[in-house]
Amino acid sequence: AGEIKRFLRDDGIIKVSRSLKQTANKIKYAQEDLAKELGREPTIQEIAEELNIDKEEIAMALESTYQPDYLYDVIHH
Amino acid sequence: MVEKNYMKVEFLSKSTNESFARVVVAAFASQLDPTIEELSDIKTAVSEAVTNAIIHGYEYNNDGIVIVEATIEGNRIEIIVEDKGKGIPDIKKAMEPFYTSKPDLERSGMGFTVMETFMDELIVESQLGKGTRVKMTKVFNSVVYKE
Amino acid sequence: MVEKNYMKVEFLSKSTNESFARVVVAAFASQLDPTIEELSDIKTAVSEAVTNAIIHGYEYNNDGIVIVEATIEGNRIEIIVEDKGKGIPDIKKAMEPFYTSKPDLERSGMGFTVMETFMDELIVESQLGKGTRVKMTKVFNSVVYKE
Ligand SMILES: Nc1ncnc2c1ncn2[C@@H]1O[C@H](COP(=O)(O)OP(=O)(O)O)[C@@H](O)[C@H]1O
Ligand SMILES: Nc1ncnc2c1ncn2[C@@H]1O[C@H](COP(=O)(O)OP(=O)(O)O)[C@@H](O)[C@H]1O
Ligand SMILES: [Mg+2]
Ligand SMILES: [Mg+2]
Repeated sequence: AGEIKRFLRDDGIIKVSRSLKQTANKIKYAQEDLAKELGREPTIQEIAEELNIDKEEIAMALESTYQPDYLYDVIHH
Repeated sequence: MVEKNYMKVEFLSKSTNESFARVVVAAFASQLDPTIEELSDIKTAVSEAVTNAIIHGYEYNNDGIVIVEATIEGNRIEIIVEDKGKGIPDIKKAMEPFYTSKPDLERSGMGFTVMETFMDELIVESQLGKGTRVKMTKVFNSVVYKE
Repeated sequence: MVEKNYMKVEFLSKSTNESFARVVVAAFASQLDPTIEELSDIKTAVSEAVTNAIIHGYEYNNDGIVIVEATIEGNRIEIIVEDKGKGIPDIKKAMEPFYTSKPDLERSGMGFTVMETFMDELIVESQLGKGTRVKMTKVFNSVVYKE
Protein backbone atom coordinates (compact mmCIF):
# COMPACT_ATOMS: atom_id res chain seq x y z
CA ALA A 1 0.00 0.00 0.00
CA GLY A 2 2.87 2.33 0.86
CA GLU A 3 4.29 1.76 -2.57
CA ILE A 4 1.01 2.57 -4.29
CA LYS A 5 0.73 5.73 -2.24
CA ARG A 6 4.21 6.74 -3.20
CA PHE A 7 3.41 6.05 -6.85
CA LEU A 8 0.27 8.19 -6.71
CA ARG A 9 2.07 10.93 -4.91
CA ASP A 10 4.81 10.94 -7.52
CA ASP A 11 2.63 10.64 -10.54
CA GLY A 12 -0.63 12.36 -9.72
CA ILE A 13 0.50 15.26 -7.63
CA ILE A 14 3.40 16.85 -9.37
CA LYS A 15 5.16 19.60 -7.52
CA VAL A 16 5.98 22.79 -9.40
CA SER A 17 9.71 22.47 -8.72
CA ARG A 18 9.85 19.17 -10.59
CA SER A 19 7.78 20.37 -13.52
CA LEU A 20 9.97 23.48 -13.91
CA LYS A 21 13.09 21.32 -14.13
CA GLN A 22 11.43 19.18 -16.80
CA THR A 23 10.54 22.30 -18.79
CA ALA A 24 14.10 23.59 -18.40
CA ASN A 25 15.35 20.33 -19.92
CA LYS A 26 13.00 20.65 -22.87
CA ILE A 27 14.18 24.25 -23.36
CA LYS A 28 17.79 23.07 -23.48
CA TYR A 29 17.04 20.50 -26.19
CA ALA A 30 14.91 22.93 -28.19
CA GLN A 31 17.68 25.52 -27.99
CA GLU A 32 20.23 23.02 -29.35
CA ASP A 33 17.95 21.80 -32.14
CA LEU A 34 16.99 25.31 -33.23
CA ALA A 35 20.58 26.51 -33.15
CA LYS A 36 21.51 23.72 -35.60
CA GLU A 37 18.52 24.42 -37.78
CA LEU A 38 18.91 28.22 -37.88
CA GLY A 39 22.69 28.43 -37.81
CA ARG A 40 22.51 30.96 -34.95
CA GLU A 41 21.25 31.18 -31.38
CA PRO A 42 17.45 31.02 -31.26
CA THR A 43 15.52 33.76 -29.48
CA ILE A 44 13.24 33.10 -26.50
CA GLN A 45 10.21 33.54 -28.75
CA GLU A 46 11.45 30.93 -31.19
CA ILE A 47 11.96 28.43 -28.36
CA ALA A 48 8.56 29.35 -26.90
CA GLU A 49 6.86 28.62 -30.22
CA GLU A 50 8.69 25.30 -30.52
CA LEU A 51 7.49 24.23 -27.06
CA ASN A 52 4.11 25.92 -27.30
CA ILE A 53 4.46 27.92 -24.06
CA ASP A 54 4.69 31.65 -23.20
CA LYS A 55 8.16 33.20 -23.41
CA GLU A 56 7.67 34.41 -19.83
CA GLU A 57 7.27 30.76 -18.81
CA ILE A 58 10.67 30.08 -20.35
CA ALA A 59 12.18 32.79 -18.18
CA MET A 60 10.67 31.15 -15.12
CA ALA A 61 11.64 27.57 -16.01
CA LEU A 62 15.24 28.57 -16.72
CA GLU A 63 15.54 29.83 -13.15
CA SER A 64 15.18 26.26 -11.86
CA THR A 65 18.60 25.50 -13.33
CA TYR A 66 20.09 28.93 -12.61
CA GLN A 67 23.79 28.93 -12.05
CA PRO A 68 25.84 32.04 -11.69
CA ASP A 69 28.04 32.63 -14.70
CA TYR A 70 31.41 31.06 -15.29
CA LEU A 71 33.39 34.10 -14.20
CA TYR A 72 31.37 34.32 -11.03
CA ASP A 73 31.94 30.62 -10.34
CA VAL A 74 35.68 30.88 -10.76
CA ILE A 75 35.87 33.80 -8.38
CA HIS A 76 33.73 32.25 -5.72
CA HIS A 77 35.39 28.87 -5.54
CA MET B 1 7.13 30.75 13.38
CA VAL B 2 5.21 31.21 10.16
CA GLU B 3 7.32 32.26 7.21
CA LYS B 4 6.12 35.54 5.76
CA ASN B 5 6.93 37.14 2.46
CA TYR B 6 5.62 40.10 0.49
CA MET B 7 5.91 41.59 -2.99
CA LYS B 8 4.22 44.28 -5.02
CA VAL B 9 4.49 44.78 -8.75
CA GLU B 10 3.19 47.64 -10.91
CA PHE B 11 3.07 47.62 -14.69
CA LEU B 12 1.45 49.39 -17.64
CA SER B 13 -2.06 48.28 -18.65
CA LYS B 14 -0.91 46.63 -21.86
CA SER B 15 -2.21 43.22 -22.79
CA THR B 16 1.37 42.04 -23.35
CA ASN B 17 1.78 42.36 -19.59
CA GLU B 18 -0.89 39.76 -18.80
CA SER B 19 1.49 36.85 -19.13
CA PHE B 20 4.14 38.87 -17.30
CA ALA B 21 1.80 39.33 -14.33
CA ARG B 22 0.91 35.64 -14.32
CA VAL B 23 4.55 34.58 -14.18
CA VAL B 24 5.45 37.13 -11.49
CA VAL B 25 2.77 35.76 -9.18
CA ALA B 26 3.68 32.18 -10.11
CA ALA B 27 7.37 32.81 -9.40
CA PHE B 28 6.52 34.32 -6.03
CA ALA B 29 4.08 31.53 -5.10
CA SER B 30 6.46 28.82 -6.30
CA GLN B 31 8.68 29.57 -3.29
CA LEU B 32 6.16 27.40 -1.42
CA ASP B 33 6.56 24.62 -3.99
CA PRO B 34 2.84 23.92 -4.45
CA THR B 35 1.52 21.35 -6.93
CA ILE B 36 1.23 22.26 -10.61
CA GLU B 37 -2.51 22.30 -10.23
CA GLU B 38 -2.52 24.70 -7.28
CA LEU B 39 -0.17 27.05 -9.11
CA SER B 40 -2.23 26.86 -12.26
CA ASP B 41 -5.40 27.79 -10.27
CA ILE B 42 -3.66 30.94 -9.06
CA LYS B 43 -2.38 31.84 -12.49
CA THR B 44 -5.86 31.48 -13.98
CA ALA B 45 -7.41 33.69 -11.30
CA VAL B 46 -4.71 36.37 -11.59
CA SER B 47 -5.08 36.32 -15.35
CA GLU B 48 -8.81 37.05 -15.13
CA ALA B 49 -8.33 39.88 -12.64
CA VAL B 50 -5.51 41.52 -14.61
CA THR B 51 -7.42 41.22 -17.88
CA ASN B 52 -10.40 42.89 -16.22
CA ALA B 53 -8.21 45.77 -15.00
CA ILE B 54 -6.86 46.30 -18.52
CA ILE B 55 -9.99 45.93 -20.61
CA HIS B 56 -12.70 47.12 -18.21
CA GLY B 57 -10.82 49.34 -15.73
CA TYR B 58 -8.71 51.16 -18.31
CA GLU B 59 -10.71 50.21 -21.41
CA TYR B 60 -7.60 49.25 -23.40
CA ASN B 61 -5.88 52.52 -22.52
CA ASN B 62 -2.18 51.55 -22.45
CA ASP B 63 -0.92 54.04 -19.89
CA GLY B 64 -2.90 52.98 -16.83
CA ILE B 65 -1.04 51.29 -13.97
CA VAL B 66 -2.07 47.84 -12.75
CA ILE B 67 -0.85 46.88 -9.27
CA VAL B 68 -0.52 43.29 -8.08
CA GLU B 69 0.42 42.54 -4.48
CA ALA B 70 1.04 39.13 -2.96
CA THR B 71 1.58 38.11 0.65
CA ILE B 72 2.60 34.63 1.74
CA GLU B 73 1.96 33.56 5.31
CA GLY B 74 2.58 29.93 6.11
CA ASN B 75 0.87 27.97 3.35
CA ARG B 76 -1.59 30.76 2.51
CA ILE B 77 -1.26 33.30 -0.26
CA GLU B 78 -3.21 36.55 -0.54
CA ILE B 79 -3.24 38.31 -3.90
CA ILE B 80 -4.55 41.82 -4.59
CA VAL B 81 -5.10 43.11 -8.12
CA GLU B 82 -5.85 46.82 -8.30
CA ASP B 83 -6.50 49.43 -10.94
CA LYS B 84 -7.20 53.19 -10.79
CA GLY B 85 -9.67 52.93 -13.65
CA LYS B 86 -13.35 53.56 -14.11
CA GLY B 87 -14.73 51.34 -11.37
CA ILE B 88 -17.76 49.03 -11.23
CA PRO B 89 -21.23 50.59 -10.84
CA ASP B 90 -22.91 47.43 -9.43
CA ILE B 91 -20.50 44.87 -7.96
CA LYS B 92 -23.20 42.30 -7.13
CA LYS B 93 -24.45 42.29 -10.70
CA ALA B 94 -20.90 42.28 -12.11
CA MET B 95 -20.13 39.14 -10.13
CA GLU B 96 -23.12 37.18 -11.44
CA PRO B 97 -22.12 34.30 -13.74
CA PHE B 98 -22.41 35.26 -17.42
CA TYR B 99 -22.90 38.96 -16.72
CA THR B 100 -20.72 41.12 -18.94
CA SER B 101 -20.93 44.80 -19.84
CA LYS B 102 -19.12 44.09 -23.11
CA PRO B 103 -21.08 41.33 -24.89
CA ASP B 104 -20.00 42.84 -28.21
CA LEU B 105 -16.39 41.87 -27.45
CA GLU B 106 -17.36 38.25 -26.95
CA ARG B 107 -16.59 38.41 -23.26
CA SER B 108 -17.88 35.36 -21.42
CA GLY B 109 -18.91 37.16 -18.25
CA MET B 110 -17.28 34.34 -16.27
CA GLY B 111 -14.16 36.13 -14.96
CA PHE B 112 -15.34 36.62 -11.37
CA THR B 113 -16.86 33.13 -11.33
CA VAL B 114 -13.51 31.67 -12.38
CA MET B 115 -11.73 33.64 -9.62
CA GLU B 116 -14.24 32.37 -7.06
CA THR B 117 -13.90 28.79 -8.27
CA PHE B 118 -10.12 28.63 -8.32
CA MET B 119 -9.45 30.59 -5.15
CA ASP B 120 -10.70 30.06 -1.58
CA GLU B 121 -11.86 33.62 -1.01
CA LEU B 122 -12.70 36.59 -3.22
CA ILE B 123 -13.48 40.14 -2.15
CA VAL B 124 -14.21 42.86 -4.70
CA GLU B 125 -14.16 46.54 -3.81
CA SER B 126 -14.77 49.33 -6.30
CA GLN B 127 -15.52 53.03 -6.53
CA LEU B 128 -16.85 54.67 -9.67
CA GLY B 129 -14.17 56.81 -11.28
CA LYS B 130 -11.62 55.72 -8.67
CA GLY B 131 -10.85 52.11 -9.48
CA THR B 132 -11.24 48.48 -8.48
CA ARG B 133 -9.48 46.22 -5.99
CA VAL B 134 -9.83 42.45 -6.12
CA LYS B 135 -8.51 40.47 -3.14
CA MET B 136 -8.16 36.70 -3.43
CA THR B 137 -6.74 34.16 -1.04
CA LYS B 138 -5.81 30.52 -1.37
CA VAL B 139 -4.42 27.87 0.94
CA PHE B 140 -1.96 25.42 -0.59
CA ASN B 141 -3.01 22.14 0.97
CA SER B 142 -0.01 20.38 -0.50
CA VAL B 143 2.32 22.63 1.45
CA VAL B 144 3.08 21.55 4.99
CA TYR B 145 4.41 24.21 7.29
CA LYS B 146 5.41 24.31 10.91
CA GLU B 147 3.84 26.75 13.26
CA MET C 1 7.43 53.18 -33.58
CA VAL C 2 9.31 52.43 -30.36
CA GLU C 3 7.45 49.98 -28.17
CA LYS C 4 7.67 51.19 -24.59
CA ASN C 5 6.95 49.23 -21.47
CA TYR C 6 7.51 49.73 -17.76
CA MET C 7 7.31 47.73 -14.56
CA LYS C 8 8.31 48.20 -10.94
CA VAL C 9 8.53 45.49 -8.30
CA GLU C 10 9.11 45.80 -4.56
CA PHE C 11 9.90 42.91 -2.23
CA LEU C 12 11.30 42.14 1.21
CA SER C 13 15.08 41.97 1.60
CA LYS C 14 15.12 38.20 2.08
CA SER C 15 17.67 36.11 0.24
CA THR C 16 14.87 33.82 -1.04
CA ASN C 17 13.73 36.82 -3.08
CA GLU C 18 16.95 36.98 -5.09
CA SER C 19 15.71 34.22 -7.32
CA PHE C 20 12.27 35.88 -7.49
CA ALA C 21 13.86 39.16 -8.65
CA ARG C 22 15.80 37.33 -11.35
CA VAL C 23 12.63 35.72 -12.72
CA VAL C 24 10.67 38.99 -12.67
CA VAL C 25 13.32 40.85 -14.65
CA ALA C 26 13.89 37.92 -17.01
CA ALA C 27 10.14 37.55 -17.65
CA PHE C 28 9.84 41.27 -18.37
CA ALA C 29 12.95 41.33 -20.57
CA SER C 30 11.65 38.33 -22.51
CA GLN C 31 9.30 40.78 -24.26
CA LEU C 32 12.37 42.01 -26.13
CA ASP C 33 12.81 38.48 -27.47
CA PRO C 34 16.45 38.00 -26.47
CA THR C 35 18.52 34.83 -26.69
CA ILE C 36 18.92 32.70 -23.57
CA GLU C 37 22.45 34.01 -23.20
CA GLU C 38 21.40 37.66 -23.29
CA LEU C 39 18.74 36.87 -20.74
CA SER C 40 21.28 35.16 -18.55
CA ASP C 41 23.60 38.22 -18.67
CA ILE C 42 20.81 40.38 -17.34
CA LYS C 43 19.96 37.90 -14.62
CA THR C 44 23.56 37.77 -13.46
CA ALA C 45 23.76 41.57 -13.22
CA VAL C 46 20.41 41.90 -11.44
CA SER C 47 21.38 39.14 -9.06
CA GLU C 48 24.54 40.98 -8.00
CA ALA C 49 22.70 44.25 -7.47
CA VAL C 50 19.88 42.65 -5.48
CA THR C 51 22.31 40.61 -3.37
CA ASN C 52 24.21 43.82 -2.59
CA ALA C 53 20.99 45.55 -1.50
CA ILE C 54 20.16 42.67 0.83
CA ILE C 55 23.55 41.94 2.38
CA HIS C 56 25.22 45.37 2.29
CA GLY C 57 22.29 47.81 2.13
CA TYR C 58 20.15 46.07 4.74
CA GLU C 59 22.87 43.86 6.27
CA TYR C 60 20.67 40.74 6.20
CA ASN C 61 17.80 42.57 7.89
CA ASN C 62 14.72 40.82 6.45
CA ASP C 63 12.26 43.69 6.57
CA GLY C 64 13.90 46.16 4.23
CA ILE C 65 12.31 46.83 0.85
CA VAL C 66 14.22 46.29 -2.37
CA ILE C 67 12.83 48.05 -5.45
CA VAL C 68 13.54 46.92 -8.99
CA GLU C 69 12.31 48.98 -11.95
CA ALA C 70 12.65 48.11 -15.61
CA THR C 71 11.91 50.15 -18.71
CA ILE C 72 11.95 48.80 -22.23
CA GLU C 73 12.33 51.18 -25.14
CA GLY C 74 13.00 49.75 -28.56
CA ASN C 75 15.76 47.16 -28.15
CA ARG C 76 17.11 48.74 -24.96
CA ILE C 77 16.35 47.81 -21.37
CA GLU C 78 17.09 49.99 -18.35
CA ILE C 79 17.05 48.36 -14.93
CA ILE C 80 17.20 50.18 -11.59
CA VAL C 81 17.85 48.34 -8.33
CA GLU C 82 17.29 50.45 -5.24
CA ASP C 83 17.44 50.06 -1.48
CA LYS C 84 16.79 52.44 1.43
CA GLY C 85 19.64 50.93 3.41
CA LYS C 86 22.90 52.21 4.83
CA GLY C 87 24.48 53.60 1.65
CA ILE C 88 28.05 53.50 0.31
CA PRO C 89 30.64 55.84 1.86
CA ASP C 90 33.02 55.79 -1.15
CA ILE C 91 31.44 54.71 -4.45
CA LYS C 92 34.65 54.88 -6.45
CA LYS C 93 36.43 52.56 -4.06
CA ALA C 94 33.39 50.25 -3.80
CA MET C 95 33.41 49.81 -7.57
CA GLU C 96 37.08 48.77 -7.75
CA PRO C 97 37.56 45.11 -8.70
CA PHE C 98 38.10 42.89 -5.64
CA TYR C 99 37.18 45.61 -3.15
CA THR C 100 34.80 44.31 -0.52
CA SER C 101 33.89 45.69 2.89
CA LYS C 102 33.02 42.18 4.05
CA PRO C 103 36.09 39.97 3.36
CA ASP C 104 35.13 37.87 6.38
CA LEU C 105 32.00 36.67 4.55
CA GLU C 106 34.04 35.46 1.60
CA ARG C 107 32.67 38.12 -0.67
CA SER C 108 34.60 38.36 -3.90
CA GLY C 109 34.36 42.12 -4.31
CA MET C 110 33.48 41.49 -7.95
CA GLY C 111 29.77 42.40 -7.91
CA PHE C 112 30.08 45.82 -9.56
CA THR C 113 32.67 44.47 -11.99
CA VAL C 114 30.25 41.71 -13.00
CA MET C 115 27.47 44.27 -13.53
CA GLU C 116 29.80 46.39 -15.66
CA THR C 117 30.88 43.38 -17.70
CA PHE C 118 27.43 41.99 -18.41
CA MET C 119 25.63 45.28 -19.02
CA ASP C 120 26.41 48.15 -21.40
CA GLU C 121 26.17 50.94 -18.85
CA LEU C 122 26.29 51.16 -15.05
CA ILE C 123 25.60 54.18 -12.86
CA VAL C 124 25.76 53.95 -9.07
CA GLU C 125 24.30 56.60 -6.79
CA SER C 126 24.31 56.40 -3.02
CA GLN C 127 23.78 58.49 0.09
CA LEU C 128 24.99 57.43 3.52
CA GLY C 129 22.05 56.41 5.70
CA LYS C 130 19.62 56.95 2.81
CA GLY C 131 20.31 54.11 0.40
CA THR C 132 21.72 53.07 -2.93
CA ARG C 133 20.48 53.16 -6.50
CA VAL C 134 22.10 51.14 -9.26
CA LYS C 135 21.08 51.90 -12.84
CA MET C 136 22.08 49.50 -15.60
CA THR C 137 21.24 49.48 -19.29
CA LYS C 138 21.70 46.95 -22.02
CA VAL C 139 20.96 46.85 -25.73
CA PHE C 140 19.81 43.53 -27.15
CA ASN C 141 21.43 42.84 -30.47
CA SER C 142 19.24 39.83 -31.17
CA VAL C 143 16.21 42.06 -31.36
CA VAL C 144 15.03 42.51 -34.89
CA TYR C 145 14.00 46.10 -34.78
CA LYS C 146 10.59 46.51 -36.31
CA GLU C 147 9.31 49.85 -37.52
N1 LIG D 1 -11.41 46.08 -13.01
C1 LIG D 1 -12.65 46.38 -13.46
N2 LIG D 1 -12.99 47.65 -13.72
C2 LIG D 1 -14.23 47.97 -14.19
N3 LIG D 1 -15.20 47.04 -14.42
C3 LIG D 1 -14.92 45.75 -14.16
C4 LIG D 1 -13.64 45.35 -13.69
N4 LIG D 1 -13.67 44.00 -13.53
C5 LIG D 1 -14.89 43.59 -13.89
N5 LIG D 1 -15.65 44.63 -14.27
C6 LIG D 1 -17.07 44.57 -14.72
O1 LIG D 1 -17.60 43.32 -14.30
C7 LIG D 1 -18.12 42.61 -15.43
C8 LIG D 1 -17.96 41.12 -15.22
O2 LIG D 1 -16.59 40.76 -15.21
P1 LIG D 1 -16.18 39.28 -15.62
O3 LIG D 1 -16.92 38.33 -14.75
O4 LIG D 1 -14.69 39.18 -15.59
O5 LIG D 1 -16.72 39.13 -17.10
P2 LIG D 1 -16.14 39.73 -18.48
O6 LIG D 1 -14.77 40.27 -18.23
O7 LIG D 1 -16.14 38.56 -19.41
O8 LIG D 1 -17.07 40.83 -18.90
C9 LIG D 1 -17.36 43.17 -16.61
O9 LIG D 1 -18.09 43.00 -17.82
C10 LIG D 1 -17.21 44.64 -16.22
O10 LIG D 1 -18.39 45.35 -16.50
N1 LIG E 1 23.48 48.36 -1.93
C1 LIG E 1 24.60 48.60 -1.23
N2 LIG E 1 24.53 49.20 -0.02
C2 LIG E 1 25.65 49.45 0.71
N3 LIG E 1 26.89 49.09 0.31
C3 LIG E 1 27.02 48.50 -0.89
C4 LIG E 1 25.90 48.21 -1.71
N4 LIG E 1 26.34 47.61 -2.84
C5 LIG E 1 27.68 47.52 -2.71
N5 LIG E 1 28.09 48.06 -1.54
C6 LIG E 1 29.50 48.18 -1.09
O1 LIG E 1 30.37 48.01 -2.20
C7 LIG E 1 31.27 46.94 -1.98
C8 LIG E 1 31.59 46.23 -3.28
O2 LIG E 1 30.44 45.57 -3.79
P1 LIG E 1 30.62 44.32 -4.75
O3 LIG E 1 31.49 44.71 -5.89
O4 LIG E 1 29.29 43.76 -5.09
O5 LIG E 1 31.43 43.27 -3.85
P2 LIG E 1 30.94 42.35 -2.63
O6 LIG E 1 29.43 42.35 -2.60
O7 LIG E 1 31.48 41.00 -2.97
O8 LIG E 1 31.51 42.94 -1.38
C9 LIG E 1 30.60 46.05 -0.94
O9 LIG E 1 31.53 45.27 -0.20
C10 LIG E 1 29.90 47.11 -0.07
O10 LIG E 1 30.78 47.69 0.85
MG1 LIG F 1 -13.28 39.29 -17.19
MG1 LIG G 1 28.24 42.10 -4.24
